[in-house]
Amino acid sequence: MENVLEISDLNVSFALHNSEVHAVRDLNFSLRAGETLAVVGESGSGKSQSFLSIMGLLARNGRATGSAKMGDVELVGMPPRQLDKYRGKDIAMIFQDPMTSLNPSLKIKRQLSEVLVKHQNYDEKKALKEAIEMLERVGIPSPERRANAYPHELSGGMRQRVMIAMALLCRPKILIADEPTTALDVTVQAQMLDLFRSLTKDFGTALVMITHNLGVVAGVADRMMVMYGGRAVETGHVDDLFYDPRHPYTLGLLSSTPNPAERAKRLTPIEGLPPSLEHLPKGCAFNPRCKFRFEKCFEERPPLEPFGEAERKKACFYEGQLLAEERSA
Amino acid sequence: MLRYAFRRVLSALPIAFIAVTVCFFILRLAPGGPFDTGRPLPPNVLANVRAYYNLDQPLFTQYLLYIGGVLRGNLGPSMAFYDFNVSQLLAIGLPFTLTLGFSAFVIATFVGVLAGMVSAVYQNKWPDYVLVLAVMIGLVVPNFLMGALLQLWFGVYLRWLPAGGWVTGSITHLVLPVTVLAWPHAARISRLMRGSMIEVLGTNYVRTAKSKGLGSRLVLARHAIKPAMIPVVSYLGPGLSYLLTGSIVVEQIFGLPGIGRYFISAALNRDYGLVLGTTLFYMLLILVLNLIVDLVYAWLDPKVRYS
Amino acid sequence: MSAVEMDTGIPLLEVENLKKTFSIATSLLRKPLTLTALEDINFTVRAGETLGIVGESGCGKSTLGRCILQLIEPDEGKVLWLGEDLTKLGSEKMRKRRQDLQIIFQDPLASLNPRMTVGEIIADPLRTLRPDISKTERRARVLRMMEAVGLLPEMINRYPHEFSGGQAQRIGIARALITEPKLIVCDEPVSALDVSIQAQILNLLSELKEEFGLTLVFISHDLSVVRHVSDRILVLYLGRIAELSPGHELYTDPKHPYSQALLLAAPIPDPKTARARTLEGLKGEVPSPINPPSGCRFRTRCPYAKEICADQVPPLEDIEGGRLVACHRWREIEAELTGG
Amino acid sequence: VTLHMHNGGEPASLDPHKVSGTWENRIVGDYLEGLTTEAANGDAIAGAAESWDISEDGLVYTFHLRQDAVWSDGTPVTAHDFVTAFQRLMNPETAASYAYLQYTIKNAEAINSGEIEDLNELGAVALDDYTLEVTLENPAPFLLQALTHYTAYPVPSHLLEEHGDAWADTANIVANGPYVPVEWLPGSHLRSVKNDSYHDADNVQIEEVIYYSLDDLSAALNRYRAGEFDILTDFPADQITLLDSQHPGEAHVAPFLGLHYYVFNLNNPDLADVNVRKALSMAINREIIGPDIFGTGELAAYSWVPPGTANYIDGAFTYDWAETPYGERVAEAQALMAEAGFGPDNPLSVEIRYNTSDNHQRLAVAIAAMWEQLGVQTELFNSEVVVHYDALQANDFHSIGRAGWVMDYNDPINMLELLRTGIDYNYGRYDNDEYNALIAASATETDIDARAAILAEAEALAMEDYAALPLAFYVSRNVVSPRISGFEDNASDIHRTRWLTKSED
Amino acid sequence: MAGLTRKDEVLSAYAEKLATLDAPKGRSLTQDALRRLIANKAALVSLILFGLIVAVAFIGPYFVPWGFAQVDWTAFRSPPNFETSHYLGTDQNGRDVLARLLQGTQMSLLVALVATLVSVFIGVIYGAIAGYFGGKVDAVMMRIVDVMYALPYILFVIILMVIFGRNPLLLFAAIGLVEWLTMARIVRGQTLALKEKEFVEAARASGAKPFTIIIRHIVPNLSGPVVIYATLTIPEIIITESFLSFIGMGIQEPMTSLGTLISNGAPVAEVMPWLLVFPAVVLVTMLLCLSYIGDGLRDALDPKDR
Ligand SMILES: Nc1ncnc2c1ncn2[C@@H]1O[C@H](COP(=O)(O)OP(=O)(O)OP(=O)(O)O)[C@@H](O)[C@H]1O
Ligand SMILES: Nc1ncnc2c1ncn2[C@@H]1O[C@H](COP(=O)(O)OP(=O)(O)OP(=O)(O)O)[C@@H](O)[C@H]1O
Ligand SMILES: [Mg+2]
Ligand SMILES: [Mg+2]
Repeated sequence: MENVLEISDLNVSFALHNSEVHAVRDLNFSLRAGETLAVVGESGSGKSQSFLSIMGLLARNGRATGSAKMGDVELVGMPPRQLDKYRGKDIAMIFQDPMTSLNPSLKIKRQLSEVLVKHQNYDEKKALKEAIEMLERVGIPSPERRANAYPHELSGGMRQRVMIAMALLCRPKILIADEPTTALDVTVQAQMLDLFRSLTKDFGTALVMITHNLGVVAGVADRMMVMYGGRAVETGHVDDLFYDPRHPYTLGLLSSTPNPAERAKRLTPIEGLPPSLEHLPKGCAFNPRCKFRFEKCFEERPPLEPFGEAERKKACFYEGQLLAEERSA
Repeated sequence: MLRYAFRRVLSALPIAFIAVTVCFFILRLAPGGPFDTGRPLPPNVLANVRAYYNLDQPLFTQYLLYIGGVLRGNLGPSMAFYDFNVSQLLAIGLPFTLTLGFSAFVIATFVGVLAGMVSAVYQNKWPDYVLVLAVMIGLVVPNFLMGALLQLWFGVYLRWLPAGGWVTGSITHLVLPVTVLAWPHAARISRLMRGSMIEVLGTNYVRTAKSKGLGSRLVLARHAIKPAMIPVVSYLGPGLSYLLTGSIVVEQIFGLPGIGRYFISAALNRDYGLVLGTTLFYMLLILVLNLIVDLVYAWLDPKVRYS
Repeated sequence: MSAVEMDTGIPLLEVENLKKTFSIATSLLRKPLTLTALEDINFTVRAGETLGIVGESGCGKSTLGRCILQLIEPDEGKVLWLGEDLTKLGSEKMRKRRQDLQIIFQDPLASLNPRMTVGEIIADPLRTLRPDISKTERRARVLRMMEAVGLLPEMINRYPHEFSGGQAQRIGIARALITEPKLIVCDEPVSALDVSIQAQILNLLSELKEEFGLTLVFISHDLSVVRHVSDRILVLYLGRIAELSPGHELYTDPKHPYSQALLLAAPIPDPKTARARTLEGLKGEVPSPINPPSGCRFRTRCPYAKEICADQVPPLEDIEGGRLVACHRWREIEAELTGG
Repeated sequence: VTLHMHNGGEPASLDPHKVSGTWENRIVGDYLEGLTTEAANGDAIAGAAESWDISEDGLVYTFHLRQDAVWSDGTPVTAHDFVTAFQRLMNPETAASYAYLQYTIKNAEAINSGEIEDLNELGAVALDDYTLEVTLENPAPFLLQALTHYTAYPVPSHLLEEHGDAWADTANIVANGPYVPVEWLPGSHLRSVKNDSYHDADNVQIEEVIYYSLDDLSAALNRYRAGEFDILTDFPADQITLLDSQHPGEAHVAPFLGLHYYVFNLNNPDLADVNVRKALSMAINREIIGPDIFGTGELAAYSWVPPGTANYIDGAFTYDWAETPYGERVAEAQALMAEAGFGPDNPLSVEIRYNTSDNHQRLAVAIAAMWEQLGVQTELFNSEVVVHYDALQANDFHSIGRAGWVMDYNDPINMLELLRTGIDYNYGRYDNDEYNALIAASATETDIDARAAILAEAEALAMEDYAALPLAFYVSRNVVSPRISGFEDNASDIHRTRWLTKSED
Repeated sequence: MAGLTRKDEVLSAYAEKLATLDAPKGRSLTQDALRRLIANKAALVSLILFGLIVAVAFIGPYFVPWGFAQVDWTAFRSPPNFETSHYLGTDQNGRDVLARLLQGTQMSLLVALVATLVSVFIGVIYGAIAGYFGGKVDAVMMRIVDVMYALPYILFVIILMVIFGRNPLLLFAAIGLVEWLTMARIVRGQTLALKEKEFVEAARASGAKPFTIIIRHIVPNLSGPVVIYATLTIPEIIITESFLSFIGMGIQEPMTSLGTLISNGAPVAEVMPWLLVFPAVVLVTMLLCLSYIGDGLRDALDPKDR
């Protein structure tokens, strides 16, 4: 399948009063139509900012360099006026924080229908009808009534579903969902995931799912990208990463996940603190917390390189099968 | 909400009553009386005059007489204008004041909101600086000076516009006074608007709107204005009442027959009846405007609900 | 282990007949409607115990948390803290209790004052509740706390908006922990955290619990997390208790149909199992709390609903093993399930 | 032809018994005509009365009214209208604030203060429809002049009966003068149109007068310059140079019967010493007040009674040091101060209290600076006019108070009364029995010259006593467009519209 | 995690360790704001210009040959003249315009400072209390404001004068006392929205008293509108002062203020332009500077904005 999005050497940095935070470094990946890419990683590793930068939505003090091609269109550095032709239509985003991401002073229906009016040239009535249908699809009860509500009248979960509905209205080619289900209870979450799945299947939408919930990843994703300290440290098929993680951080994530099916007395978090983006350690950013580190890790930064087959990449000098090794240890 | 509005209107009456009462007694605290002028009256004449206006009665009787009159819809006589009573004076001036005030209000609000918005979008870039300058001139140049300069320039030197006076229905007579009146108001609005707009532009929901590719104009017009107007609106109520009543300088310079001048000159002349009448009128005006502002609030910020 | 002590633990917090309604004006012209957010809530939390609360979004979890802390006033009912009714306490006395009662808010960013640095935010409860602590010591504690929740000391001077969602959440956790409270209401404390930090925080909480008998009311959507931390779990549905059960039993043997549905839908962090699972999500709409269904509130979505469910509110029935279920038909359902 | 006249303040009323300002006089005097009226030069000439006889003792005046005179509604103007008017003026219930101006009429004061209740006791009686007899308390050589004042105007008794006080509403009003008010928009203007039934209507050229009320003099001047006004009745003094250069000959500055003066609070022990008062007076350089401080050339005042006052001796009094060079005067004043015991170690401190106005302020500032040469420490204290005169009348001020007096009628007594004991206007509480006796004596003296001599004696007495501190005489300030002719400068600054003509171009 | 409660020794040790480490020093909002204010070009220029005006106003009089009350009997209404060292001319009383301008600027700066502080202080506290407590408290407090609005403020000033006498400082305070109303309304409006925010709830949860919440949590978040509105109040105060002086209730001659100088100069703008132009330029520059500084300050106090 064709690549709908091609990211190369994406960097995002923020100016602080006397320094600079490099939030995303040298990000490279591609996204195919109909595919679901899960992005996981520690919080603050630059997941949200990578995609915000593609959408041209960085905070005032942020700056993005590199390239993000949607087909032939270069998104990075594109002036907002041009970007508006694509945003919302071809590439849409569901934001992390549904509480503040909806306009408190506009009715839901208005916030939904305007996308259609703008991008599909629908008239207000038709747009509204479509919007209400979409609300229904995301499982909002009595959508006509809800469409007339203001955001604060909805519960967190409903707001999140409204956000999802909003992003889906134009059937975008690329959908970036930043933790779309955190505010939902599992039954609704399951519905949403269903929705996402059918979306990728039916419309060939490429989905980027940023999440911390490995259960969700396991449920919907085809491929997965793990980020740490602003960089991608491992990518590959979900199964490969779940069953054969090759980066110690990925391993750490998997082993610290609680499982609903069993109750461990104690979870095993990764030791140590996440790195400061302002002062990344020399060499591999993960080295202070790594169980598998050796000298080289302190001197050189491991590049994200393909290994094995099946499109896997990792950024680690250690070559072993980590999961197996840990179990045996 | 209708019930709410109704309740507010009802509650306005006792408040207006309190205001008038306070005003009544404060007035008498101030030294000087309505007939102390440059040419003091002989005592027997003064006594006649005071008796004529019941000023020789005990203060409390005077108060009761006044309140009684007000309840019967009679705001009493003016002590400076014998041929008109207070109600007549207010009624005659009101149409002019309203025309002037509302024109200024509409124009100033429009210009101010627009300027503030543009300033915010171009925050700390040259359009911002230039707009701030253009708008602030109206505020930092005292209005009496602005009025005099405009009058001189457009009325005397260029003779484009009348230098003063009032001809009902004539737009040209309105231009200069409205400009003088509206400019500072626009300045204030634009300052408030700029500040709140900057804040709104940084919110997540504006980011959401941008992510929908709406284009900056639509983002501003539909998503940013309403929430950004909230702090501005709390200024609009007092602002409009200023415009309606604070037009003394403009009225004086341009010789307009509005009621703005009563608000200060009556107090200075100790024209008790007129001061009380204007206070009562102003009070009701403020209460109504505040009610409107509060209702507009509810529209701008749906979280604010009245019950 | 601690479970034994827990059973003997004194009731730290008792909630009796709690009811909370909100009045919401739907239109400027109509009479405001009444939304019943919580009704008939009864439970106790013993010292050192963790009570998990789950339920769909909007079912009143956060409201319950706020009521416990007297951040909003319940309409009816009591909240007893060590036998003392907090709802009757004067504001001055209540303020003293606040040192023992803390809350981690659901919305991490909104709960942080945008004009304060992280250091000030975390130090704030100390400043108000422990004015005796010196400035340097306060700072030391703040830094210590930041380390404990995985924030770097160098972040102490940053403002909330400079943090990612997860980082913001940790700030909130640090703020709640710094006064060393006895009870913390955790409203989705880890929803925005990556699993490794989440694990760290959960471990921190359970260590505090073990060492100092910290008691938690733990609200979350994430069933695996809830299972991990909770001793007992309260399942809420539309403002009413559906089931209250020790954690283990709920997961292995859910009685209430809603609990069952929840467990079925819980995502499993294993791609193969996840794919293999065909999700039979719940059907139907979540009813509005403004106009809840009569009788059993779950009946509109319940596959087992019968007439009785529409007529009568099911009582919270004590079935043995410290379990409470509010369902008319739980026995029949159990029979059906084991039978079929 | 429409005359656009800037008229200053807003008229309080059109009722002659209720008004008190010059701006009202301009309107009222254009629509009502008294027994006598003002000529273009301000002199009293026959008005509603065609002629009059004066009794020997000067106490009884018999006026013969015009038989053809009618109100603008056609009703004849009769002697009863005048009687009604005088009675109404004096009736305490009318509360006419200027009633005292006609107290010369027999029993007027007693009626006005309620001592006599029967209004018919008043010394104004209609002998028949067209003959009016006015009896006086004392001989008053200024009576014909005083009758031009609006307090002596007739009122239409038929309307008064019908409408009461509302007779003067523009809807009801009638005129016996050259113009009838037809429209009044408070805050903007009042419009009068020519009264065709006026007896001299044939000679009245201007058909419509608009009196604009506009307090702001600069704005008024601007509107004049914009061609919107034909006459300004006042202008900001500082603008005189501008007017002279851009509108040469249009500004009319003329002496005017009024005095700017300071009063000494004689209850202040420091000022009780006449030497101090003299020193303070001498140290003022009056020659710069008009040209430099006010800028409109007000005449320096070395006497109490303005020059040009009728029924008086011209130049009756002038300080003997008036011609002394200023430097010497200051030296002399310093010596006087020293004599009085004030010096660098014991400086005199005074406070000049004045009512707020640019000119008063500048004058106070300048005088403070002049007194500095005497080692006097001066504080300035200004307050709004209401508070100011309230304090002065109550003698509630520290040492020096600013005041001004514009004569109500052209006679020295009007000025000299101000220093009599027992009068509220005697702000400084000057109290000299000899002076009081002289004033009383003047009232019964029927011979004009003898009376003048008595009054001059009184003036000299008070001035040498330094009872108060005259500063400068008023000037009138008008600006008259070249299109207007017939405008004559006069000491009473009254210019009736009927004398004016306007050329249309 | 043991350190969590074994407080003292562990914590002191930790604090020491931190001291050696380069853990950042506490950064206060004010310091930070100042730094950012200076980074703003317009604000910086305005700050310098404004500082210059202030400095000249207060130091200048020592270098001017004429006193502000001194009359030069030889030069009435003189245009700027270097020979007589009336660099900006003289007024109708022969007083040096430069000297008066400096004195007037001082006075206006003082008025602006005192009255603005008074009005901001009262307005913010009053508005925040009304907004925070809401309900009946709010209704009563705002109705009081309404009543105050309606009463002619001139009366207040007159009565304050009667009570306190004529003292310039009290006069300024009196102006402040009548100018706080709109500030209170704006603050109250903002507070109504702010108090619903979760961080306020968080503060309550940590036991803060209402007043602490208002001071520590609400007021800082009001800084934007407050700063903006304060810069809007200043011109109003200066004009009110000149009006009061004009009607005799303000500053007494021979002292003066910028507003008074301008209102005296305005009518003679064509004949003696120097009487208007110089004070007007100073006032306008000063106020414009203040509004740019205000904007800069607003931006600087907004942590989100850098
Ligand atoms: N406006 C900003 N100024 C400075 N730093 C910022 C800004 N916005 C984000 N950052 C920093 O950029 C880094 C990346 O943030 P990002 O939001 O992408 O994290 P994330 O991976 O999405 O985390 P989470 O899972 O918690 O949402 C964080 O360390 C954050 O502190
Ligand atoms: N202040 C309020 N005014 C009106 N209704 C409210 C208010 N707060 C909460 N509600 C309503 O009460 C119900 C319970 O809300 P609550 O926030 O407790 O839900 P929740 O269980 O925490 O949901 P979520 O999981 O989405 O956070 C919801 O329907 C909500 O809309
Ligand atoms: Mg994120
Ligand atoms: Mg919640």
